[in-house]
Amino acid sequence: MDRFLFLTVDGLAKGAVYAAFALAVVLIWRAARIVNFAQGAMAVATVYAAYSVTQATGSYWLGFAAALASGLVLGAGIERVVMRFVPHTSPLNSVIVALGLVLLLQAVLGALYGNEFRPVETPFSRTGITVGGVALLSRYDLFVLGAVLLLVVLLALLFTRTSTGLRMRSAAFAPEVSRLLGVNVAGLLTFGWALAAAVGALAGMLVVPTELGLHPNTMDMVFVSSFTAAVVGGLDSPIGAVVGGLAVGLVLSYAAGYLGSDVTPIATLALLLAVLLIRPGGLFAGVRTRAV
Amino acid sequence: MTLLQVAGLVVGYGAAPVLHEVDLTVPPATIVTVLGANGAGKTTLLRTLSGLLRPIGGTIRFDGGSLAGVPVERVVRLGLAHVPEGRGVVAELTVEENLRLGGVWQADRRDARLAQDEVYELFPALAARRRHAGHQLSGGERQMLALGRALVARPRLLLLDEPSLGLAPRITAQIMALLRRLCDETGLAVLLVEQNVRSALSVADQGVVLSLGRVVAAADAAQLRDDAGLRHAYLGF
Amino acid sequence: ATVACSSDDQGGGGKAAVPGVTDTEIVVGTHMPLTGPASAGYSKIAPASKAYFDFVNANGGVNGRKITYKVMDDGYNPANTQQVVRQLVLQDKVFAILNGLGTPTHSGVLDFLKTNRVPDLFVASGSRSWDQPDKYPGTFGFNPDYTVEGKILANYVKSNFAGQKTCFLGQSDDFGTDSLAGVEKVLGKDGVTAKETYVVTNTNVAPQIGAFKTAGCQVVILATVPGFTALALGTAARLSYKPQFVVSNVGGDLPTLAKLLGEAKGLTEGLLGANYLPLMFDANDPWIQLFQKVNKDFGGGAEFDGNVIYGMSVAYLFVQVLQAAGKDLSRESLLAAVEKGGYQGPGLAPLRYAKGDHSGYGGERMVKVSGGVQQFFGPTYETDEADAPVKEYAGTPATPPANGVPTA
Amino acid sequence: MTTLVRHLMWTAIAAAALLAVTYALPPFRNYQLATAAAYLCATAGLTVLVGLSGQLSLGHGAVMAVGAYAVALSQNRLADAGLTGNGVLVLSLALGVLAALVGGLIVGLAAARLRGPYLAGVTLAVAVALPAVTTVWAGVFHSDQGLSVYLDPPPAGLGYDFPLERWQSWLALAGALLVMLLLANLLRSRFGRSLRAVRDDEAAARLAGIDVARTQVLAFVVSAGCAGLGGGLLAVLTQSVSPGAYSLTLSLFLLMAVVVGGLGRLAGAVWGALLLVVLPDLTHTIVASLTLSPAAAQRLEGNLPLAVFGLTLIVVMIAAPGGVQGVVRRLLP
Amino acid sequence: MDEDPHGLTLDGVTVQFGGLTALEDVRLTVPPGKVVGVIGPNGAGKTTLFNVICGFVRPTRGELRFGGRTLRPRPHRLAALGIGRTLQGVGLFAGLSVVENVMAGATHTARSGFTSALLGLPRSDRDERRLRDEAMALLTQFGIAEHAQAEPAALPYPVRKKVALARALAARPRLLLLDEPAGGLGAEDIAELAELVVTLPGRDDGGHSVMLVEHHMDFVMSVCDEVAVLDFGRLIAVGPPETVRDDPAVAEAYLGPTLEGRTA
Ligand SMILES: Nc1ncnc2c1ncn2[C@@H]1O[C@H](COP(=O)(O)OP(=O)(O)OP(=O)(O)O)[C@@H](O)[C@H]1O
Ligand SMILES: Nc1ncnc2c1ncn2[C@@H]1O[C@H](COP(=O)(O)OP(=O)(O)OP(=O)(O)O)[C@@H](O)[C@H]1O
Ligand SMILES: [Mg+2]
Ligand SMILES: [Mg+2]
Repeated sequence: MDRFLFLTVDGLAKGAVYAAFALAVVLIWRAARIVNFAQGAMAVATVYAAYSVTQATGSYWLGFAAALASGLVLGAGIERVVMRFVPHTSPLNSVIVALGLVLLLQAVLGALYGNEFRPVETPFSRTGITVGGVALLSRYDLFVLGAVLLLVVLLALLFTRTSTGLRMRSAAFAPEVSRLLGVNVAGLLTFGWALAAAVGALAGMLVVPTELGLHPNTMDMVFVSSFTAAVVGGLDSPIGAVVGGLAVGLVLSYAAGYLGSDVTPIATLALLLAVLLIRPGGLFAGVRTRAV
Repeated sequence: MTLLQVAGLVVGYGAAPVLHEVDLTVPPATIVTVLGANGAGKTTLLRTLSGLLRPIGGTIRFDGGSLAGVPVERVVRLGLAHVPEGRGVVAELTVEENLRLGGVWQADRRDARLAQDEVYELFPALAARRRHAGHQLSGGERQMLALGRALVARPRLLLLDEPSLGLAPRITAQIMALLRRLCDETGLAVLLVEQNVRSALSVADQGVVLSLGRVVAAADAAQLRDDAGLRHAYLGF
Repeated sequence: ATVACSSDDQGGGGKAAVPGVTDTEIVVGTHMPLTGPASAGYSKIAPASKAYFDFVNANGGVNGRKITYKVMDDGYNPANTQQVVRQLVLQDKVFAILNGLGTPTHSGVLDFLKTNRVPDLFVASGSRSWDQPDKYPGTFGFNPDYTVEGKILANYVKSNFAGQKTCFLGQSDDFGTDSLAGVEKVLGKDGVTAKETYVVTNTNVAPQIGAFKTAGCQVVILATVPGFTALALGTAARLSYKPQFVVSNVGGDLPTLAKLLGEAKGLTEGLLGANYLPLMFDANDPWIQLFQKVNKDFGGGAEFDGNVIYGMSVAYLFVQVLQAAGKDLSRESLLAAVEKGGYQGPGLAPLRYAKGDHSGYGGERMVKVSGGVQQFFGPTYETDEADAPVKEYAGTPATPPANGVPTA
Repeated sequence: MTTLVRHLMWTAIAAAALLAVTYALPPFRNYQLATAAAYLCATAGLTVLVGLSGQLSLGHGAVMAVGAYAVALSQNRLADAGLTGNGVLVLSLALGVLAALVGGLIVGLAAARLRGPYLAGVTLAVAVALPAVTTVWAGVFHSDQGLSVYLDPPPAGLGYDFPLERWQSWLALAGALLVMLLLANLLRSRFGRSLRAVRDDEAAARLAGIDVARTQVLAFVVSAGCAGLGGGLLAVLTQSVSPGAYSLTLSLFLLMAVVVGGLGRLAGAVWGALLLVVLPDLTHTIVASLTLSPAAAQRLEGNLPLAVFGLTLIVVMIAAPGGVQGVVRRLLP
Repeated sequence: MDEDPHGLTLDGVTVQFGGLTALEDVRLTVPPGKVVGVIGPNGAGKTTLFNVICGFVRPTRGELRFGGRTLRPRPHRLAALGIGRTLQGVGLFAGLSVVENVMAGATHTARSGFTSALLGLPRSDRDERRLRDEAMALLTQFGIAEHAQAEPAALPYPVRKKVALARALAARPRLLLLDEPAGGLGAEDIAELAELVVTLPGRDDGGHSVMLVEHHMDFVMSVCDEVAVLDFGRLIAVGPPETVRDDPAVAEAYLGPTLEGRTA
């Protein structure tokens, strides 16, 4: 029973960081209707920025701010300089460009910082608070959970309560009609990318300390898990991203704990299939579109 | 006095122009209907006016200022609303959200809300489906929504591309009557593109006939309606 | 080299041309992960070897020939390895492949290299696959194999932590399995209380470490790469669990771990491990002094750590072998030179090369971290991957030649 | 002239030309040609799936692996049983295709219910799960290290110094030509039309009497069969299989190849397969020709070719969204 | 209304979407060789009615019979059962040429299997040739043969509508469902379409009964043998066009006072 409790808590803690990154995936999907495969690499770039700032100033929080700021700049820059010019003849075009960006970003980071791990600090202790002999969540885990919670609330508010959220969604779904209605589609797209990259930066700051260390490829597997999480949740839903993230975290933890670590990728696949075969649009899918 | 003045407008998709030297004026509080066969260039005209297409030549002046180079999203702020062909409802958003979108650029939130309520009054079918997604609506319901959404913007000039498409005769008649009323009461001007010639002419003040991208006739609507010769020559009935 | 082939001759003298060898140059190639997830740390090895070769070249080369080292990035992807090794052999006509890195990557090219009779020296991995003289006569290992190491680590645990519950965490490939095999040879099947594995794609080892804690393990032997060593140490700390960790040399380089752990580098205090090459903390070690000088002059001043030492040690051995092969260099003479054995260089343990033995180092010495410094202690041990006992090795380490370049 | 005769004629012409090419090329280039041919099987299949049926697969590398492992297991088992020779090789390749077909069927059945990114998610998970399968059943697949593949030397009739690489490229080219022939036939038939119809408008396709789910599954199966053959051939070329060689990266590269080659046309798949082989080689050569200081070389080695590769992808997609084939068609009258 | 064994019969069909009743207890028969028009206000359930017949929507209650047998429609089986349909809007395959679009409509009549297609056997070739010939014949009949190789997107709207109709006819349906066939067409094109539709029941390739939804009253009046009126999902009138038009309930619900006043 202790073991179950332990695995559950640990799975939730790990799931929270997947959720954080899944939120960034959802955000860009809602803002631009693309799955941004470069999101992981972009997040890594911002964490490197934070690393440099923290190295120079000695302050974690300055680095944290730098990550968010560089996320905004990087996201906006990529939209302005690259994505804007990708022709919309097929949704695959942007997927391929994003993959190209992954290679480019990782190469640049590798050249700048070297292809080796760099340590990243955590602002709070990662030592679990022990209750009855079982190490439960650490302060850092609570920080992550809190940040994810705050983020999902803010995003939900943005999308449901503000007109910017409404404009972002309509711009993503129907760019031309939105422009006719006075929506600055190009501006919102830039904003969406900037915001998503900033959320990705935040997620990166939360995720990287739980990984092996900072490396140009650190987020590769995190992206896969988080994308899975976002898909499980239903790509359109911030709440779904969080639920999906926690579900993926739990499944990985249980599988590793009870079945062996080898099985974890298969368990993820099983989770994905189990959810999607019952709900092809994810757990929090919207209504199925009327076909005719 | 004119609200919209188009002179020598030339528009094309590739090299060959689709519209040739089109001249057109729309005074305030007037309904001008643009008629013409399929492919005459009616939609092209409206898309150019709202800035979706860039003209090759000619001028467009709205309310005294030139529209050249004004981005699409700013045109609506000048008071020109375009209901595009094929409904243009954002299928993934709810009816309510679609309507909110109509007034999203307005600073005056209260007035935008008021305008929404007016639309629900105009189209009770929409009021019953506030929370339904756009794609759940029937074809005609979408048409009503698109029109209603444009009205929320409280435009001074309304560009309508075949509003009667897919609408029941009764609704069509209602809409035409509504346009007339808005014109008379609020000074709204309408540029109405229609295939449904009869109902268009029944409310319009003036008619313009396009053929292969050229204006071949421009006259009072009553004249087009009543002059069998003109009708046969340009409208085929 | 038969007379019939003499039409292919490039140089005079009536002897057959040797691929990659001219009177002034020897071209050697390697495949390494320079990019991609596995590149961390490893990407420094080949540049270090290259720096040492440049140093040798600056000193006149080997028998008047300069060494050109072609490094190809395979991103640790076996398919890429296939491509780049073929390019090296078929297109660039290298003389030999040196220090190709990785078990899965290098396994794939063994047959190809054999068919083309390309010497395949000092593979950078502790797999036992490289020691198959009958099947792969041209392939030689370098690292002590994982089983040898497992035995040595377990031997230490057996004599110093008698009666304590010992557990094992290994990578889920032959690094882990071979190492575990070595450990179990010494401790017995029941001597290991809990065995867990990890996969490199899943960076959460809390379930495994949690299981050790629950099982009450007091000693944990790690067959892990540096990232996962750090992760294991960090995770245990998070769980307020403090076993004695004993780690493979693959994942036990202190500078690397300290960088990975950052603030938490204190966790390495007391960490036990084993190694067979000099440690950078021995500032007085003449090898370290030599390598640091080479690194400064020819390596662009790369950050000095175990990977640099490793790369240079391999290069040193290769130069030794070239010298031994003599002026009349051919692939056959090179292989014969390796098999002749008896090389002494920076390594502490014996290099086992002989006619029927293509394995590399046959032993290790225990190391311990204390006061933020990793240092050797106790005797050097040697053993084999079979059932030979772990025994002390009496040999003393060599000192480098005065000018840093070995002679025949 | 029937489709078959016409396509056979084209195949024969291509085969003759390629045969001449294999004699002209040095061994390494032959090996590259062979690799491109093996990739072509997979990219052609992927083009049918992504370009024509409109379903996205991020897991085609894994499908190739299924074919590759089946070929490896079969070759090795049969060789252990004393059965060798080219007939056996053909049998093994057929088994590889069969295994991939079954795999494609399973994924396809799930895929027929899924759209867009959801399908992408599942195929991505398949790609990631593959290495796990090889470790969980390590007894058969030998985890990360993989299996080596038994391959007979070139037939004695070709002469004793016949280069192995040329023989390998014959094998791979034969496979690729077969795939191209069959797919060309298929695309000209009503199946090709149904695929495109389903891609363009599902509701209208159903009303036209096309079983959408069945068509989508069929596309998966066909494309998996091709990928399986490609994987099998790759196993024969490299004489080894391991999960690392069929990683997610390969799956993504295959997708890049078909899009950059020109989506939806078999010719695009040819460009794609060539690009997969030539582009890394080219970027490496360009970078290798630069002389760098040791410090710069430290940093840039490996990274610079990667950057050039990434940049090429971005530029091509922005400048020529129709891919290479799109450009070719524009240039040719 | 008596039931003809060869027609289509809807028996008490009810459809609910959540709380919304889109169709309520609809009973209707489409006899063979007749053109039946369905009219009604927007959102009355006309498209839904078609969707039920096509199997896109499962009725909450009620059943369908076609050719004397109970019909449990699934969209892709429909063509084989002898029912064709055009979509509100156009719904052509953008990536197929015009002739391929029409050929796609007759997919189910192909006899050659997958293997012969894969091998490119003459069987498959023959099938293709037959489909192509039939498609070309239809295009010729509709006077749009010159556009056969064009991509639909480049064509004028009326031509696209004709292609859609040709595609539906290519399957040789016994019953043809047309959803707003005249929508978006100009007066001349509507007149042409009307001429075409009235000939459908008597066509030499077997003849079709037609069920159509349309808001263009002149068109409905001129082509339909019978008109059914839906309002709020309920059938409020069925009968010959003139009777229905003069029904005050219909005028109230559908035609509206102004228009009715003008056309009368
Ligand atoms: N995107 C486009 N690219 C190229 N040509 C176009 C495009 N859109 C329209 N055209 C052509 O421009 C001409 C005018 O089209 P337009 O849509 O303006 O006509 P319309 O009068 O609105 O017709 P309809 O009554 O069918 O809506 C037509 O010949 C059409 O083929
Ligand atoms: N999938 C659905 N989910 C929810 N409501 C739906 C759905 N499909 C249709 N409806 C509702 O059912 C009613 C009938 O729709 P239907 O499309 O059948 O109308 P229609 O008679 O074809 O109207 P129109 O003439 O405007 O096309 C409408 O109010 C519509 O909003
Ligand atoms: Mg139009
Ligand atoms: Mg309808």
